[in-house]
Amino acid sequence: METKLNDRVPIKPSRHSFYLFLVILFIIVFASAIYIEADPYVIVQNGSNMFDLISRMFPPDWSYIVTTTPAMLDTIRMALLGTTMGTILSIPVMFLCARNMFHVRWLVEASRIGLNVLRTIPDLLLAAIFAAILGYSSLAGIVALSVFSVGIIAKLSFEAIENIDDGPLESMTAVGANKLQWIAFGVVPQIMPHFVSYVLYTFEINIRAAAILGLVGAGGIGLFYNRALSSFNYDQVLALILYTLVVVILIDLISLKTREKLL
Amino acid sequence: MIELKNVSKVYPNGVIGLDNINLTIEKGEFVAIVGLSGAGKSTLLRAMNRLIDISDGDIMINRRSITSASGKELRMMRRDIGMIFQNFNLVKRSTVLRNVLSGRVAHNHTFRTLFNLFPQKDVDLALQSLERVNILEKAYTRSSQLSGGQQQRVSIARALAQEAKMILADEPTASLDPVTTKQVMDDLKKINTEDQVTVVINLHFVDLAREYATRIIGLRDGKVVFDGPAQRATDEVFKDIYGRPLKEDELLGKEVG
Amino acid sequence: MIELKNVSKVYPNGVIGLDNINLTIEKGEFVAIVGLSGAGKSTLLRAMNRLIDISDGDIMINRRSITSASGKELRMMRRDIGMIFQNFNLVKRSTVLRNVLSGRVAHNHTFRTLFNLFPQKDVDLALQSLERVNILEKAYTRSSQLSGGQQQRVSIARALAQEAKMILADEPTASLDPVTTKQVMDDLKKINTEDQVTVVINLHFVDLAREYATRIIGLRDGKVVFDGPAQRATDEVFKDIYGRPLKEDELLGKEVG
Amino acid sequence: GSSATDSEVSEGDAVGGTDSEAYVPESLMVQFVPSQNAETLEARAKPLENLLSDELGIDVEVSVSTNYNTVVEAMASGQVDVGFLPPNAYVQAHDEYGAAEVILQSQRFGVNEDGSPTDELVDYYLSMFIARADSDIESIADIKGKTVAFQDYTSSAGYVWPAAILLDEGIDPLTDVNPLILQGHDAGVTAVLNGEADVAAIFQDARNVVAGDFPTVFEDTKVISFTEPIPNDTISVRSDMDDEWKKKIQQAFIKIGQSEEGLEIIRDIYTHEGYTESEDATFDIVRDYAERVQGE
Amino acid sequence: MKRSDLFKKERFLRRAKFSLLFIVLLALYGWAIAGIQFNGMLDTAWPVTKSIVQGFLTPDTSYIYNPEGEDLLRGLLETLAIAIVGICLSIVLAIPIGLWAAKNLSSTPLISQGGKSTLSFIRTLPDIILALLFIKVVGPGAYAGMLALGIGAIGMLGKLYAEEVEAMDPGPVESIVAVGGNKLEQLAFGVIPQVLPGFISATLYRFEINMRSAATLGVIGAGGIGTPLIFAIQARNWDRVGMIMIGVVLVVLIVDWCSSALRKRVL
Ligand SMILES: Nc1ncnc2c1ncn2[C@@H]1O[C@H](COP(=O)(O)OP(=O)(O)OP(=O)(O)O)[C@@H](O)[C@H]1O
Ligand SMILES: Nc1ncnc2c1ncn2[C@@H]1O[C@H](COP(=O)(O)OP(=O)(O)OP(=O)(O)O)[C@@H](O)[C@H]1O
Ligand SMILES: [Mg+2]
Ligand SMILES: [Mg+2]
Repeated sequence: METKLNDRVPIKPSRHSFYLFLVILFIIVFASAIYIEADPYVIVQNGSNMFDLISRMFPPDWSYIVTTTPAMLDTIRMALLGTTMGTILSIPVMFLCARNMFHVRWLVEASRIGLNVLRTIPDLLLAAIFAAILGYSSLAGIVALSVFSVGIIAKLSFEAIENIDDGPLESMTAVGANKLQWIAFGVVPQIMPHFVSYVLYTFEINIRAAAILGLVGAGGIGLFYNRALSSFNYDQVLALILYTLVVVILIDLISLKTREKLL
Repeated sequence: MIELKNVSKVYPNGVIGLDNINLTIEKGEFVAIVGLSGAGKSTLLRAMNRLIDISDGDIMINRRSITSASGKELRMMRRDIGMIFQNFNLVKRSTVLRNVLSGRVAHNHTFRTLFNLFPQKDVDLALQSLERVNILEKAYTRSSQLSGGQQQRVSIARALAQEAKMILADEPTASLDPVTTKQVMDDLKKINTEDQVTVVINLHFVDLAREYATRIIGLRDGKVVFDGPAQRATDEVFKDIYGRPLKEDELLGKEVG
Repeated sequence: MIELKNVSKVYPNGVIGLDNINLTIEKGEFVAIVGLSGAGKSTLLRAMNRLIDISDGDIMINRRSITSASGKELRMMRRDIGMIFQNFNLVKRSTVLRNVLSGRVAHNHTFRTLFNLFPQKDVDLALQSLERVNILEKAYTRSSQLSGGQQQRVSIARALAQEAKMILADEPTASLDPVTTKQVMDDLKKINTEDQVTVVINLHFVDLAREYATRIIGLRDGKVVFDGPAQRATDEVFKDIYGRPLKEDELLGKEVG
Repeated sequence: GSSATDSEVSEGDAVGGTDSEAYVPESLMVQFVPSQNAETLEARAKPLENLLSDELGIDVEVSVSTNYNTVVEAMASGQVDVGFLPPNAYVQAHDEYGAAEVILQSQRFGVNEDGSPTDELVDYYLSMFIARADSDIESIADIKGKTVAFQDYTSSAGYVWPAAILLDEGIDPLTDVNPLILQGHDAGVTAVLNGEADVAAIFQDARNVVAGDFPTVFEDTKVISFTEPIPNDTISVRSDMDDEWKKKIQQAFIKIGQSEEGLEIIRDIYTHEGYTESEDATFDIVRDYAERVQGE
Repeated sequence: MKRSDLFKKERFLRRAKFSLLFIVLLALYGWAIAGIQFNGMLDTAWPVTKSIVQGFLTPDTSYIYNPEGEDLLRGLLETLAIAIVGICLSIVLAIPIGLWAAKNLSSTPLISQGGKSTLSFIRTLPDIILALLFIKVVGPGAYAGMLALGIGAIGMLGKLYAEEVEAMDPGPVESIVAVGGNKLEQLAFGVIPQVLPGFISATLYRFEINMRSAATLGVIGAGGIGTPLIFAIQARNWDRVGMIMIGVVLVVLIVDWCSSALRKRVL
């Protein structure tokens, strides 16, 4: 009886290529580690050096929070506008980049390459361009943040779109919906939670990416980070880190509560 | 009228879903498709409104080939074909009402639908459809919070709200209790006879098939093994549709148990 | 033995799923639960192995309260309760075999299961279970590539492979053809009588319930409205279980129609 | 002689040494931060590595960083033995951490009014205020009430020295002018060119940096005033460095600056023209200025 | 009657909520926009844009290869190595923290909140602080850069992982619960197979960012292509900037194509 059962069991598909893949991956990683001379033992040996710096951060210089509050408000303001613009711009981009939305091969690939290039532009270069065009001002900062945001939101969202359940899409196809309706009814509800959290995440990054704002002279807390660092006042740095953390968590909390109440 | 000419479907993994099917279904017919699980019933239905592209052959809806249609033409053809899915295909995160209203999109301006500005008449229609399947009170509930049968009823309501000229129903009553089943089948029969809507339905219940259908098509391994009026589908015929595998299966069962 | 004492379940959105249920199901019984869609059948089943936490009351499995169990104890209780889900709950991206093997995890060392090192005996058991439901040939297919009925059969095979002392089946045959349905029900009956496995099954088919069950429980709006041996479940009784709502519904239907 | 040194080294290391014991390097870690007043730069470490290890006879590893916090911190934990530090960072590292001790300063040519180099080797540089050529600002006094592009407050050339000039004229750099804090001296020049700032405080002559983008920058802008000399970047060693090795390193750098081949390399890549010995007292002026500007 | 009442009440409630939100948002944006200064397009716009574009059109091809080393190819190779080891470090640490932070895997929201806060804190740490910490331990260079990158990435990866888990279908996990599987088994059989595609794309995304985190690494002199890029930008050496960016984009595209080809074939 046993043999008979085994006779009928379909042939198990070979996993060789998968194992080969794993081995190659491991070799690549290992070789890279050797190439950059990553020796775990060094960390064990010198790990305590870290605490020199950490101990210099304590106690945080709370008074710095007061000093930096206007800059923090500026940062929030610019991050808000930059994220908003980026969000709006990223919407068409993300649908163009997702392989399961428009089945026009060249358009999808071209959009993806475009998005890739956009995301490769370093902050410094963005700053150089926008400062030259719009001046060393908050506007340049906002525009730079928008471009930066498009890269993040569009990329994460189109990946989310590619992973959605296609059942609802099928039903929209079956009722004869056109592309926009198909997206609005089949895709949007499914990616909405993702999208919202990516937007919030980008907002958070934009608050932290204050450095970009500093580069275009738009002020913000980036300036204060640099100042505290370059005068080696690590207690001020810690105060700023904690301040940013609180602001970010607060914003998260507020938006969570609004979403819960409204949706 | 639905015509299938030499239709075959081979899935990318090599499984043969449909094997050279030739069929003509006239307007106003009530056709039941029966067959073992895995016989290709869903594949056949999904081929008819081109949710899957067939590998070979041609399918004509009202003398226009849906196989070669595209763009607006294809959309308009599909608008007139309602579909009830075996696995419901609801947007779980949306409310019941929005799921039903999504059946109306092709009847409205894109702009209105995007901003959820459906005309009152459509909203009424959607609510009526929900009432027909007895879940009006769940209109504003999230679809994920429904019981299995309730979800199935939402997907039926969506197809009803579509006011299509043709309905393809994939086991629409699988998760329903007898009372609701009867009601749904009566409803389908009513729109079939009163509005001359063609109904093609996959059914597992021989009784229901006999009771409601005017014509029964038997599938086995992707091939049509019976096609005739309901009266001619005797117990013998069903035995034939299900029969051969039945014996095999029983054999298998014995062997293992 | 399963005992429910004053069990109630209120969903977070306010819907009352179960309303003060008292039941005792003895070892070796074959109980069919019938009721309208939305009556609370799935809720009841899911409460029994504590997939949902009840709002009130207590549930005892073999005299131990599952309501207050936790950790290893709870896991061991669940290991002995097989469950067939209404919506299958398969991992679509995994192969059929892996889905079935997942029914064996609690019988094996965590370590082995994590690295997919199931003992040959478990693999054999899984393959046998697949054969029992006639889809052995799909063992290495991705579950997403199965037809509706095939998916349902995988979820049945998983429960069979679990070798539980008790099986809770939520409409296990909804998407199956009559042949396979009979086979699955026969199988359940067999393990029920031969191995004294208690079976609690949600069923929409009155015939099946009468044919296989030793006891029938009727639910309406989360309350038990009938509880007795299958012979006593006359047509009258079923009318009562489904009946009243039918009339109400029809009334509503008229108003709108 | 070199083998004797080697054995000393291993001995010293084997004992493990207390903090007071002098550090004798087995291999030298050098971190290089570009000069504040560099106009063009190459992020290349290998050439310096080769030159130094030829001179010193031990392995030398050079890394390049643009952030001097990393150099100071690495020196403080003994991860870097020799660091190129700008004056203000050196003072911080020396005074607050005791992490660095200056041994050398880099030398460069002075700069003419038109931005071209003089042929005099100096170990200092200047900072200056520029304005648009057509602006009516002629002297420091005219800057009052105008928008001034500064670098951040810790920058010697971009803030401290210029601010001191303003203070000398009785102008408070924070309240009597409208400060615009920028990152990069090139940004200062651009801000003047596009009219966003009336005046910019930049090193002499940062206009060369943007000359590629704005070929007419020297005609379009004018210099209002120069500051006093600012000491050039230091080459510092970690403070527990063995005295003998300090000397060795000092000599090695000086020799490189004097040899023809070495000079060519350090000129092309790091825009250095040579190295000269230096001592901590040279930087008192930095402390002095910091106090003046902060004290107000 | 009953039907339209239901509908009207629902609609009224929604409209009221949305108008309130609208007013609040209006105020918020009003405040934000009030802070913008706009000076019009500037004279410098054209020359700068022109020279940047020109630099990109005539990239500094001599930088591609230099026999002494310290060229584009070796810079990219080192960046790639840093990114690869960095991402492995992040994966190993981010998966447990990500699962910890997922709401639907923890018994009380308090537990997952702990994970979320941890991730949030890691994200708040500026790259430069992480870099300083590791430079003190392992000295400047690629190793420190890898560690800073790897640890810094946990914040983002863990968050993306947690979100992926939160969005999955609870059904399969339920089925493992029902057979008596413990937490690990629930993960292995119910969670991981479902979230694997999401995890992979999040990881690849972060890998790309690692490749591009030229700025982070460049500032601290961690090797790779970052330092030359920063120097080139600071010196406004646009043809070099153009060359480096072309190199980075190409590597990223190649990695992208390889990984999607492999994913299709292997998984
Ligand atoms: N997660 C949930 N949240 C809120 N309400 C729920 C949830 N699940 C089920 N309900 C509601 O509880 C009631 C009972 O549902 P249950 O799934 O037990 O019905 P059922 O008897 O199994 O029906 P069916 O035969 O349709 O599967 C229904 O009204 C349903 O809408
Ligand atoms: N996406 C797919 N990829 C590969 N094979 C598929 C796919 N969908 C279905 N199949 C296979 O095609 C065959 C026919 O499937 P189909 O869904 O048409 O069956 P069915 O008659 O609807 O069965 P059921 O009654 O169980 O729903 C089955 O063997 C199935 O495994
Ligand atoms: Mg089917
Ligand atoms: Mg149910």
